[in-house]
Amino acid sequence: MTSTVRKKGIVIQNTKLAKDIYSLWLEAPFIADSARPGQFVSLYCKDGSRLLPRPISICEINKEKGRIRLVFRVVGKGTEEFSYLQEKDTLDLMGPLGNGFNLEGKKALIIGGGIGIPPLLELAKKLNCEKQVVLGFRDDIYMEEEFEAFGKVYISTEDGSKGVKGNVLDAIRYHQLEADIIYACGPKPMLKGIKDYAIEHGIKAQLSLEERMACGVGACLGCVCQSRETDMHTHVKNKRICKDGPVFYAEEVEL
Amino acid sequence: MTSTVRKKGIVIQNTKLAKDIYSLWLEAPFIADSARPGQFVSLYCKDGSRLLPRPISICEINKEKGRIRLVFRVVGKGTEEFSYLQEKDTLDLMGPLGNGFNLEGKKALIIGGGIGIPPLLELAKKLNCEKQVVLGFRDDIYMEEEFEAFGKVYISTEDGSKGVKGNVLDAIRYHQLEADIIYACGPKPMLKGIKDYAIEHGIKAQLSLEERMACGVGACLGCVCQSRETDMHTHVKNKRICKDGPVFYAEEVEL
Amino acid sequence: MNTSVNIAGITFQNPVTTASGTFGSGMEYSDYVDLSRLGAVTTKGVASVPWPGNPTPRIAETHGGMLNAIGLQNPGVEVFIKRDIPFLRQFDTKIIVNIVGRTIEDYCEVVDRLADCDVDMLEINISCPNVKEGGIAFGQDPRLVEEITSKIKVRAKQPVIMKLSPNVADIAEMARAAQAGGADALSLINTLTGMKIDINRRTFALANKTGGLSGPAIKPIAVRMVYQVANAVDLPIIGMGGITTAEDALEFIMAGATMIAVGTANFINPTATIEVLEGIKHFMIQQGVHDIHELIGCIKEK
Amino acid sequence: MNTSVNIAGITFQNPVTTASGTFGSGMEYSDYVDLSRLGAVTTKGVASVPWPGNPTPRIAETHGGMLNAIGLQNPGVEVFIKRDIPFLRQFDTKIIVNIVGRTIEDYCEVVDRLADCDVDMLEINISCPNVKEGGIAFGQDPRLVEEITSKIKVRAKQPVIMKLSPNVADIAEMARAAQAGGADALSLINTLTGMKIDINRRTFALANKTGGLSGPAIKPIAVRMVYQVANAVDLPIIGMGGITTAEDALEFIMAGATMIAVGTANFINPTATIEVLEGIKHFMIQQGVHDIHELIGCIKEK
Ligand SMILES: Cc1cc2nc3c(=O)[nH]c(=O)nc-3n(C[C@H](O)[C@H](O)[C@H](O)COP(=O)(O)OP(=O)(O)OC[C@H]3O[C@@H](n4cnc5c(N)ncnc54)[C@H](O)[C@@H]3O)c2cc1C
Ligand SMILES: Cc1cc2nc3c(=O)[nH]c(=O)nc-3n(C[C@H](O)[C@H](O)[C@H](O)COP(=O)(O)OP(=O)(O)OC[C@H]3O[C@@H](n4cnc5c(N)ncnc54)[C@H](O)[C@@H]3O)c2cc1C
Ligand SMILES: Cc1cc2nc3c(=O)[nH]c(=O)nc-3n(C[C@H](O)[C@H](O)[C@H](O)COP(=O)(O)O)c2cc1C
Ligand SMILES: Cc1cc2nc3c(=O)[nH]c(=O)nc-3n(C[C@H](O)[C@H](O)[C@H](O)COP(=O)(O)O)c2cc1C
Ligand code: FES
Ligand code: FES
Repeated sequence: MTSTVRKKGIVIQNTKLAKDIYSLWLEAPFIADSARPGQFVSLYCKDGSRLLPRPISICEINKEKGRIRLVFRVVGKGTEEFSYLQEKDTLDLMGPLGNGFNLEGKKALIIGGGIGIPPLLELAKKLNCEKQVVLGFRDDIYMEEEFEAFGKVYISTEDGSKGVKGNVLDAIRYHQLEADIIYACGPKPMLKGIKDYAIEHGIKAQLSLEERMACGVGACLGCVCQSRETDMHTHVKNKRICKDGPVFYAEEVEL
Repeated sequence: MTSTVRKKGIVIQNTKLAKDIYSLWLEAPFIADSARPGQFVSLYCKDGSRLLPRPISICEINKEKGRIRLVFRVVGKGTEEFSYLQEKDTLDLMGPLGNGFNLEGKKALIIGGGIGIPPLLELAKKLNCEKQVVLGFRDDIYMEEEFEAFGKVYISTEDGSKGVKGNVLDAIRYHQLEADIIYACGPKPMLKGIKDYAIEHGIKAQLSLEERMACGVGACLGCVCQSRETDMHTHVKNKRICKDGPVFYAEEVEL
Repeated sequence: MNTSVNIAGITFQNPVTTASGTFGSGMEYSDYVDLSRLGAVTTKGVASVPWPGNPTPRIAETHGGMLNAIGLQNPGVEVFIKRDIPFLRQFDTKIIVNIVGRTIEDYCEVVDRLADCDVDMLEINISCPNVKEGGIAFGQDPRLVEEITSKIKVRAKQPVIMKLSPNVADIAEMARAAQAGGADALSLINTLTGMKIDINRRTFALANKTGGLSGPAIKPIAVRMVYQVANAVDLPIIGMGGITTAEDALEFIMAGATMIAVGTANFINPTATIEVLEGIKHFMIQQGVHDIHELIGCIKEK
Repeated sequence: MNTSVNIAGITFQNPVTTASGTFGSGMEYSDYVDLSRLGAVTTKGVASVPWPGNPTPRIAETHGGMLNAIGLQNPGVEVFIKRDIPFLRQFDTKIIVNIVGRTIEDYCEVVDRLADCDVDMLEINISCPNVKEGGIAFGQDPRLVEEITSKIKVRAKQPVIMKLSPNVADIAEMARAAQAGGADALSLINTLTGMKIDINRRTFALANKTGGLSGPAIKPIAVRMVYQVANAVDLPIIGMGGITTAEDALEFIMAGATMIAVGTANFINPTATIEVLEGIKHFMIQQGVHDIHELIGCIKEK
């Protein structure tokens, strides 16, 4: 039997980082125990009209205290509910789910876009090599300092209010950053750009994908992405993001 | 425009009176202002899977402080939700609804059965005549002292653990209580017994009825009871408990 | 910003009306809502004579919805004409009268009686699941839908909306039948037949055993049917089924509804109609939509 | 206390199974649930060859329910036989194989292929709303229901359950057709066709436009249909549609279901099946029910 059952976590702290962005520390030793960077959890809503669990990536893990940190953006009713959580409140969650990143390479480019940034923090912490961090924002900047502890941070903003004007690839090109491994999380167009960039430059890349989920454990086939080869489990050209991902090597998947 | 719109009340106090019985004081001046004994409010659940408002009678009114008291029994998910309410929590409610009791008579019998007891407290307080109170319980006794402030209290219990063994009518007969007006609230079989008793003894009786409700304001025709005569509004032999009641004269309705 | 819409020659100041049976004749909710702000008030189903309806319990709550088995209790068309029409005419809103019957003749009697009355449209309820005869029986057979529609159309002085039942395999077929019968507009959906069992008492929660399921729970079915009907016929559609917020209403409008009706949501929030209307306007401003017609059926085909 | 039930000669240790497509082949949930405790595992629909399913998004949440348009992605019957049957046979539970196809021949091919396999029952899905051909098209026409049932029955070596679609006007008619075709049992309901619109992007929430509505929202419809079918035919019924708790399951059993399946609830709570089973037993103890058969259809007629 797995330990990843639906269980109660306790809210340690819930703070607002930026407009609509919240940082939630939870006491959930059953998750913290075995969690790895790049994995995610399923958060359940209290309101019975919202049935499906919300997948949220793990941002930080504190194994000693049995705590995990989640950073999320309020985009709908579920995340709105989570934004109201207060110290000592409980909430149901399940995890850790998914595969997480493979820690590898000598010189890494860690690339995050928007709400794809938080999942990379624990990775930056755990990765034992030279690290460059590229963060792309639309406007509001957050978590920049937190990443600076682990490597040099380069910023891109769509409005040019900070760092390079444009997207993360513009920043990479502008700063002429080099690497033998890319770790990336963010919106699909960004990941597609990074995939092309990585292939062009012969750099290995691990990409963390997103899709609407129901079960979160690989049973419902709701969250598939197209794979280049026939998948061992599904026997079609489909992989389950919740179970076989969310992290894939760029060449495994069609974006 | 009415003042009985759906609005937020604030929990002042929520205490457990007996097994599954809770007493809830709410700050709700928009209700306290105009409420009369025998009226009720519609309480809304926070959980979006439970749509319909829960009708709960007003137990006490404090106009000065703008507060009302509700006493309810936990019988399902909605009342369970209310039992968790804590000081300072808010909850949506609408009221006052329904007609309430007509204050009349010289010597009154106030008869409550089970969770039909609390709605009679404000009546006992407001009624300006000789008052005798008969309370019927299954087992656990509650609110007895509160009624003693307004008249002599007679108890019946089904198991005979206190007062007269049996129901409220057994207590009335045992104590040979007389009256020119009866006010009663409780389960249907009790009300039916009281109706027969009142007719037999030529006593006027006001009965507070209960039915499943949707709108609570007389629009959906969900909550009707059979009336003896054709009703002025519905033009059939039906009255709406939420709007034309919940209090009816015994001879108006078929039980 | 234009929010007014036109159905069969009648202009409604905005696309928001009430779902029949959830708003009485408007009287009860006139304490909560300025009826003059609604596009129309659609009244509770009325028959040629008073109907007593079903025994209680008539209401049961379900997850995200409710069951009702009112059984079309109504005071009959005479009372309706004397009391409810004059009441509603005090307000600057259109009147849509929902009509029920046990036989085609029943329906026609009410239609005839209303011919000279000051009401704007008739909505023919051939989809009530809570009465033994009439109601839904007419709404599940395309030949009957066409027949009843054409017989009513011959006599009706006001435009006729046929209200369709969702308890069918192919809603488009029913819509086409109503169109063939000459309907001026369609409204959908009525309730889905459902049941709740009280397991402790081992009885039905409703005295009538079955009831009509309404509320947010059924919205996805309703949106799908509105979309299918909008793509099957050329008639204007009044969409309903679980509309609680402006966002819900906009789903129906984008799926192809010209007007929308707020039903069960009135019970949850007596000012729901106005909040839906305000929300639609807010959305239009935010998205730079100048005319509601830009939204109607805007995703009809990709 | 007896919780075991028998359907078409197969004995199930208890009436709880899984709804096809919500439990994979049991493998994923075997981490959460001891499969040996279930009456049966009903597996995801399997076709004669691998199916890739629909494009994403395949999932959308609705009020009290969800829409799915997986499109019957499956690895094909060969992989199923090699991998999933041996996996499930490790556990002390029965295996019900859900079968899909685009043509009657497709279904028959899978049935033939499974003839010599160690599975207990076949469940024929003629009610999937998410594929263009096959699926639901078979489930909405009584003549087709009878035809496909009888053609499958001729070849099947295991008892055959026909899984009915709720997207019909008269579920009892479909049940009678399946009975006429020789079905050994019926399961119902599959999902109701629904739609969700993303109003900000003015597109369908699902790539497939429509999807199947499941979850607590649809339970009242499912209970009603189980009740109607139980009163229309003599076949054992596997009831499903929104079952989340033991109380839900008991509604279906009292309405006439011999077994019940837990579907969408698995996504909300991976141990839902076991909690439903425990809850049923608890209810039986509390109410002094010695045999589950005392509850099956116990309110069939008042
Ligand atoms: C593996 C994975 C990791 C994620 N990690 C994070 C994270 O660390 N921080 C963060 O803010 N967000 C993250 N997301 C996105 C997050 O799951 C959604 O923003 C969230 O589910 C929205 O819920 P809602 O109720 O507020 O929105 P609603 O739109 O009301 O939700 C309705 C339904 O759609 C689903 N949904 C909506 N948006 C998304 C989306 N982008 N991806 C998947 N499902 C969605 C919801 O889960 C729900 O089932 C992640 C998504 C995935 C798949
Ligand atoms: C006019 C009136 C006054 C009432 N006053 C009180 C009071 O002062 N204290 C008190 O404890 N109870 C009172 N009740 C009963 C109270 O409304 C129900 O116990 C409560 O609604 C149960 O809600 P639930 O969610 O816990 O139960 P559930 O069974 O989960 O409720 C499901 C649905 O059934 C309805 N329902 C269930 N039981 C009843 C019932 N007995 N009467 C009407 N609707 C019901 C609920 O409102 C809800 O819509 C009153 C009822 C009426 C009609
Ligand atoms: C209590 C109640 C009474 C209803 N009465 C009628 C009626 O008289 N005539 C009719 O055509 N529809 C009637 N309906 C159906 C509604 O008009 C509407 O079609 C249905 O409830 C779906 O909309 P909703 O989910 O917004 O409520 C009634 C619905 C409810 C809940
Ligand atoms: C994601 C998903 C996939 C499904 N796949 C199948 C399937 O392959 N075959 C089938 O017969 N039913 C399938 N169904 C329908 C379920 O088995 C069940 O009939 C329906 O969901 C109603 O039950 P529920 O509300 O408990 O989920 C699927 C349902 C869901 C939600
Ligand atoms: S969410 Fe069910 S397979 Fe991924
Ligand atoms: S609850 Fe609607 S009329 Fe009384």
